[in-house]
Amino acid sequence: MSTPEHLKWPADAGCTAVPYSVFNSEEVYELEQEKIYNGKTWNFLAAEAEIPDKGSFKSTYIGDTPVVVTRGQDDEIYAWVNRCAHRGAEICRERHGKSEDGVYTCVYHQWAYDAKGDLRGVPFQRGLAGKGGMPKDFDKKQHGLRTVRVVNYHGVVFGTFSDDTPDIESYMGEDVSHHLKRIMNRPIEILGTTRQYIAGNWKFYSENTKDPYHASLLHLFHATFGLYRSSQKGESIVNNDFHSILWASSGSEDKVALDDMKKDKLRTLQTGEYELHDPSLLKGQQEFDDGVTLVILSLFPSLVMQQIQNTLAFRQILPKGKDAFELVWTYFGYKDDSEELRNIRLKQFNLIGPGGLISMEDGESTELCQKAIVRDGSRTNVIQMAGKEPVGDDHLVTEGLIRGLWKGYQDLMGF
Amino acid sequence: MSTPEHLKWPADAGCTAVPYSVFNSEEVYELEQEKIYNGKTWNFLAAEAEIPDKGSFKSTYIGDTPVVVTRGQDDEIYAWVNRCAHRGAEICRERHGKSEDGVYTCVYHQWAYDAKGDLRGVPFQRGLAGKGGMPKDFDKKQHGLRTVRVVNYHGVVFGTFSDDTPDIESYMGEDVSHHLKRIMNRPIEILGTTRQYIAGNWKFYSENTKDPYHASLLHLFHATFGLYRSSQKGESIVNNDFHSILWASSGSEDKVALDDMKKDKLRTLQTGEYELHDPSLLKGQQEFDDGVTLVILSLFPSLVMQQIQNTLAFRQILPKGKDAFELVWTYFGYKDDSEELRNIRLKQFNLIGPGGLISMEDGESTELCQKAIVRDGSRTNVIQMAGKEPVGDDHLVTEGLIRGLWKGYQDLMGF
Amino acid sequence: MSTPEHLKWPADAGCTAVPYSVFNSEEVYELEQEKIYNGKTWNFLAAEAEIPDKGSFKSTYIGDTPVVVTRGQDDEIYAWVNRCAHRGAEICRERHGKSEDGVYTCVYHQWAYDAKGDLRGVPFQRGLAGKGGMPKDFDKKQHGLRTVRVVNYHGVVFGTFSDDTPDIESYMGEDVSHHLKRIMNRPIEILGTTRQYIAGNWKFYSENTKDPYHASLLHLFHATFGLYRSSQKGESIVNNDFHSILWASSGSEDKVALDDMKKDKLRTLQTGEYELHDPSLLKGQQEFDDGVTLVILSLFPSLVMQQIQNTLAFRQILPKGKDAFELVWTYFGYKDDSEELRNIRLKQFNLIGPGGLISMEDGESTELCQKAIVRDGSRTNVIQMAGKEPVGDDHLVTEGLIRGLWKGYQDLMGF
Amino acid sequence: MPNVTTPELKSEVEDLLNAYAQCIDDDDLENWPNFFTEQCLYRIIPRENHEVGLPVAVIWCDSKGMLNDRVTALRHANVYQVQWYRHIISNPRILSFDGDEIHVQSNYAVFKTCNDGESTVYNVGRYVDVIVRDNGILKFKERSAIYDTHKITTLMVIPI
Amino acid sequence: MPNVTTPELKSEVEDLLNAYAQCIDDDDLENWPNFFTEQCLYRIIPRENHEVGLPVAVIWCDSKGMLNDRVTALRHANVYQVQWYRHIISNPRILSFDGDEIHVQSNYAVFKTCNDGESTVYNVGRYVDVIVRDNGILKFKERSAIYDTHKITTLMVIPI
Amino acid sequence: MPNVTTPELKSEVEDLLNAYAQCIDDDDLENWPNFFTEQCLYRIIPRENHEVGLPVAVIWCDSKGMLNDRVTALRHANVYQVQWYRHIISNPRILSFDGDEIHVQSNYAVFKTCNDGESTVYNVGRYVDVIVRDNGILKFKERSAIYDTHKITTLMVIPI
Ligand code: FES
Ligand code: FES
Ligand code: FES
Ligand SMILES: [Fe+3]
Ligand SMILES: [Fe+3]
Ligand SMILES: [Fe+3]
Repeated sequence: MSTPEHLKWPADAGCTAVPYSVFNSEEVYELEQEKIYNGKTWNFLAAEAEIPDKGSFKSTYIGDTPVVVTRGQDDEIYAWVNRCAHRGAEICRERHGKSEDGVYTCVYHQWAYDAKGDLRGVPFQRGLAGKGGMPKDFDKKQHGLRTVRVVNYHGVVFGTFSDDTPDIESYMGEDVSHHLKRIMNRPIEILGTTRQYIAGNWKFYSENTKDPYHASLLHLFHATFGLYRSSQKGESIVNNDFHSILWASSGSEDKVALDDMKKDKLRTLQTGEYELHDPSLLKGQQEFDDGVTLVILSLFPSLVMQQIQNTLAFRQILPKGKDAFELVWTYFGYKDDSEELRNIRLKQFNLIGPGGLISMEDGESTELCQKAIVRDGSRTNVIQMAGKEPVGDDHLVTEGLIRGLWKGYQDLMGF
Repeated sequence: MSTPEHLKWPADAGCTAVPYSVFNSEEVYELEQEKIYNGKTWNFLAAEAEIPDKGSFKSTYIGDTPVVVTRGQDDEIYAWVNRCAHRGAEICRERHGKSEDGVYTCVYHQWAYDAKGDLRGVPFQRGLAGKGGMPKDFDKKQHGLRTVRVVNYHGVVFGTFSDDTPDIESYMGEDVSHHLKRIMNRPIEILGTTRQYIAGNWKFYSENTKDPYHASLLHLFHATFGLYRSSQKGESIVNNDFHSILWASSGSEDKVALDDMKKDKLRTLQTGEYELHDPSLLKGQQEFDDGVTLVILSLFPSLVMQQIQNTLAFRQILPKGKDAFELVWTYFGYKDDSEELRNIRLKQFNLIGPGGLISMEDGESTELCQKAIVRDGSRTNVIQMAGKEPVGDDHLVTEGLIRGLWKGYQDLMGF
Repeated sequence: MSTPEHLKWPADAGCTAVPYSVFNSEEVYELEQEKIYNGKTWNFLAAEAEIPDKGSFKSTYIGDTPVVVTRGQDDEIYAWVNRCAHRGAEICRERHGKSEDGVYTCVYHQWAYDAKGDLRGVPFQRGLAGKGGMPKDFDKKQHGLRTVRVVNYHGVVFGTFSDDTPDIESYMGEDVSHHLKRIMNRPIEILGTTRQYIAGNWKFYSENTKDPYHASLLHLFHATFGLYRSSQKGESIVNNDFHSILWASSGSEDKVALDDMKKDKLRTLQTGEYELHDPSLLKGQQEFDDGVTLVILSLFPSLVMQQIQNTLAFRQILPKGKDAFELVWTYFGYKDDSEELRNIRLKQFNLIGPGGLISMEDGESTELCQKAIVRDGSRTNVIQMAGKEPVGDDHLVTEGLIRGLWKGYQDLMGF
Repeated sequence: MPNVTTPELKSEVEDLLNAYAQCIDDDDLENWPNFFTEQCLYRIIPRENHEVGLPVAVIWCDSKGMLNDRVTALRHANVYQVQWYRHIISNPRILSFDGDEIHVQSNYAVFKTCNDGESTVYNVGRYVDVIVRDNGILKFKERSAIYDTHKITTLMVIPI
Repeated sequence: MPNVTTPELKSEVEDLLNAYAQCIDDDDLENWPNFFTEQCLYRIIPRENHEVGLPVAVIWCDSKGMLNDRVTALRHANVYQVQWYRHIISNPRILSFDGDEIHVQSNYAVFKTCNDGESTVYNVGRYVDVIVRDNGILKFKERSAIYDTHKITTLMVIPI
Repeated sequence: MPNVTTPELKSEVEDLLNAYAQCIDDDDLENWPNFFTEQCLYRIIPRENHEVGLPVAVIWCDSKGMLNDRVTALRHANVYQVQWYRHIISNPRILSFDGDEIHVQSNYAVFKTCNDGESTVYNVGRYVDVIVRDNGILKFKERSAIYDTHKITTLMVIPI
């Protein structure tokens, strides 16, 4: 399916102006499922730690296509579309679990598959007492499940439907892979999951995770306690257009920048007015030598990895139609965490997730946008902070990463 | 409206492969309302016993068009679309009831109709004090309700919108009419109703009711207690492509077939492991001389009639969009049932309906399919058990009836 | 966007027959948002009394486009689309309130606007410590909010998106403006609000408010107590096709007309059978010298103003898709009401609103229609009471106002 | 304010609240007015009005007669689709008792089921009651249902 | 009928109703039959049948054995998606007590949560119970769940 | 474990649960921390984590100070749309009482109403509480809201 004319991008818009229709069109959504999620992209499936043993499996999605990721008896990781080759029933019906015998049986007629998705058993294939059964020319090999190409990159499992998707490292780019490896530097331990259902288009959230500009203005808790400020030392990095890294060091502070900020008289800075009754919340540990206290790694289209203070998490973006997406948070630490550090993480999780003191507003912001753009689909937003190029910068006062997102998006979508 | 090109069936698919888009397309759904429900099909409206007296009425649907079936003062049965000819309001607002005077008055402006759907009264037709009123040329005869062609076949009332639909007996075919008459052999008594709302395409349920293959594999309760097994004596019959009969005798058992079944090591057979604390549930009566203990009569598109042990029921299929349908169960016995037999039926209803120990999985299976086929609409399922022809067989190890369904469906839809 | 061929009106239908598809088509709904709500119509935004002070604001809609109406520091009234010019977030997040400093700040990146919708502040516009910031050529003047043309007509605030919409008085016409001024003859006091969400197309409600025919037949409470009857003295007036006035005097009664009514033996007249235990409900005051006790002013597309006995209210019609609308009731009295009169109003509000003894059926009637017209979109209703012309009359036994509605609708929509 | 009530009184109050709900849910509406004193005040008020001091109510009855008139109207005059309520009442609290008036507050959720058979959250909010003893029996002198659910679906005909 | 019961009995009845709900919501279904007497009647009945005198029930068990069979079936035979119930029980009323049988009525709302994590209003209605003392412990001799929610979503496998 | 509690204690526990809910629903959040002891544990935990032994909570406060900080944050720092909760609390059960700690469990349903006026089932689950007497007044030493509703709509800012 080629891109319909009436969906084409405004000629002059480039990557600094996005027509609102892109966030509110069923047609665009359908096209995204084909060109993005079914196309040349790597999608987050699971942390390897979520499927630790032979027979472990997890149900998830690529876009809105249900997919199961498994660990075979050969200890390899596989994935396939969660749809029986017989008459289309969902095969795996739990979120995660373990298949002791490594067999995945559809409940409807008990066709049985292995972890690879190959068809192993068809009840009554040869009939009963010579009656019925499948045709002689029926070949099980021709009736496996639709498989997904999988890679396990430093403990993070990705999948793609396309054979043309470049290898994972070239896909993500140098800085993104560096930061992924930085966080995944040793075995992790899954600490739990939460799920948020947000009534906004998934791309508003993609923008949000590439937007250092909002961080110091929307998240007042964040800003007030100096966990992050655009005036801090940090960087905004674009890799391959639509992937990005944001990092900052809360210690450092550029005084001049801070003064400039204060000039703006924003409701951002409430320092003094506002003190924690229980400061233990922010008593963290400096666990990385580079002194970086905040990293937002945004790997298009479905993964955000984060370090904020001592909190570590995967955020998986699952589109659920043009005006909703699910955000799945998977929180983790390291296998070798001291009990003290583990408790620090558990307490600091108050900062992130659906009730996160500094992250709850991100979901809110996507809903604010979705509500406001129901009409005027041909009008556009304005993405010009720090210029008009789809590039990063050595600071946090830019929308360059968002411009990168839209440049890459237009290419993929054939807009 | 003719069938759009992009909906056409895959050239080579025939009746052994169905593209998943057929279950998940608004366009197909709209087309079905026109070509199937508004076309040459007979649709279940009611059991005659539901409208026993002059003035009795019942509200139901043909497809998703609201229809009322009435019994007139002339004791004839009529049906019409439940939409006032004046400005379109719903006229009959109860599920069923009795109009003592045989008049059906729209609440909006009190236009009054009789059981036939003819317009009888228009308030202020001649105005008030010479003011207002309908034009001289207004002719009540021209403003009746849209009527439905009705037939009462052995106590089962069917309706069609098309004058070209063949008479009911040729429509259903020999075996279907035989089995309908077998069950409707004497006056029935309605025992109650339940309603299930299932988040799946209605055709998944049609497949399900023509599928002896699943019966012994999905319904473990069913199989375990030998109420039904594909290894039992029985038959699969196709009439006029999309109607069908499945029957089996629980007494009989083909030993060879049973052994073949056991070879398959299916989770189906738990005999021994599993015993009823209270066997009274299955202590039924042999009420038919032919020894047949299970009959599933599937009359496309909207009726399934069943005998399972001593349970008798109509199941009406009401589509509610591309991914949902309502299943209305109407349970009955015979007017001359002994109290004992009546109680047996009431107890055995534990086997069927929304909480039926052997039927609850059918709704579940349609939802499992609907969830799994949201994408890959051009891919197809595989319907080859017992060959590739749309025919029945002298056993229960076949998908021939489902192939018949799809052959007939393609003809009706112009695919 | 021009009107697609397949939506065109049946050639011969004129204004006496409306194809049901008009009430049940997404395409028509989208077209209405463009041609009606974004076109040459004045839409009710607020009573001036709802935004009494400098800085007062109210959030509402024009069609389904979110709009904010404000009172500036210059005491003028303004309105703009509630969507930030930066990246599209909703700016004003309360239903109503007061901005002390007259500034409206988007929470996402704190871009700040004034009551006019002009952009006043952009955080970090000049960057921080020389880093980042907006491009030199960024001009705040070019990035204000999308504004709405506003008029305050005798205390009622209207808005339009089109510069070509005629001035408010020519838009509404002589009689409508007369009756609006009659009710808004002195300062009003807002007494409260209620909201109804009705599962019907908004145009069914437009018809309803131009339909004296239903009033005496659907609303039995109404009729039984002679608050209103089609036999009463009254008038039906059309202004500019789709605006209308209905008025009646409950005192007066045309005996001949009443007798004619009785002849019809309608379930309408239950006088005698039915008496109030507490007559205080209907003990009102004659507050207008003209003796008129009922006025329904219907200003297409979004406002209905009413006087029923001593109840005064605005009803705002907000479409929410093809098959739902919200009806917002704003109840009021006059600033100089005696406490006694105020209490009479509060008690008589039992007659109107979502639980109104004589108004609750109006919402119900639109749902009855919506349920009944899901199919047969090319079939039409019949609008012939008192002839076939889109005109008013000196009585209340007509559908002429509804014919006016459809004549005007076809013109606007290009049908 | 301290709760100066006996367990017996508390139980009696709960019985009143429960019997009231059952009366409505069982469609025994002809009896509904009997839960009130002759002179009484029954109101269904949107919380959004209540919080800004606006007086408008959806239903406002200041006498038992008006309650009876509501019932007669919904039985004989009003037109609406078949619907059932199901009241869930939660955490009644006796806020004060001066020996005469008992001030009680409770939360409620009312589910509505129409012919389509779906039960929806129709109206949630809180009851604010003034209860007195009338010929030995506890009755409502005042009952205000202050509802959160501004969006009233279709209409409101049956009392909350 | 006057309520001739002691606060103690009332409290004991409430404990029974509450423990029953907790047992189901905690998925401790193997214990569920123990809330009934050996000879018992448990039914889940659509209100639309009940009101016109039609006998059909969705689940109809007239012995503790049948209750146990339901549990065995849902554990070992039936196929359905993972689902949790959450019972909210409201205003229990003791309608009569003849020293032997306690007749009790209460309202309930059951929310269902499946893998998608959304909690929906699955089934609302009322319990009509006959409770007796069995070896000192209150048990259900009869429990009828008469539900308003005709539209049963997907299926009904876990008892109400 | 047998219920060794007096009706008085039971009633006192119910009053605590009810007052807590009313405090939140009335938006009197500044008082909310006062329902807890100085050293306390308040958690909102997804049932899917709880059942597999994963510790993550949506909100995790192990001191009254942290509760106060939550309130300050939602009043002065956090950005979210206007929303009201309505708690329905059901079948509280005193599971044990050792003279010091009272272990209590109850079911809850919280409905959320935002500006659109629709009341939705926001969060259902159960409270697991440890209650102690603190200067004569019952307070929560521990309160865990274990919720079924994995799908949290938009965000969770107001405590459950
Ligand atoms: S659909 Fe999976 S085995 Fe038939
Ligand atoms: S719509 Fe039926 S009488 Fe007018
Ligand atoms: S979206 Fe409004 S300031 Fe950025
Ligand atoms: Fe953020
Ligand atoms: Fe089946
Ligand atoms: Fe009306």
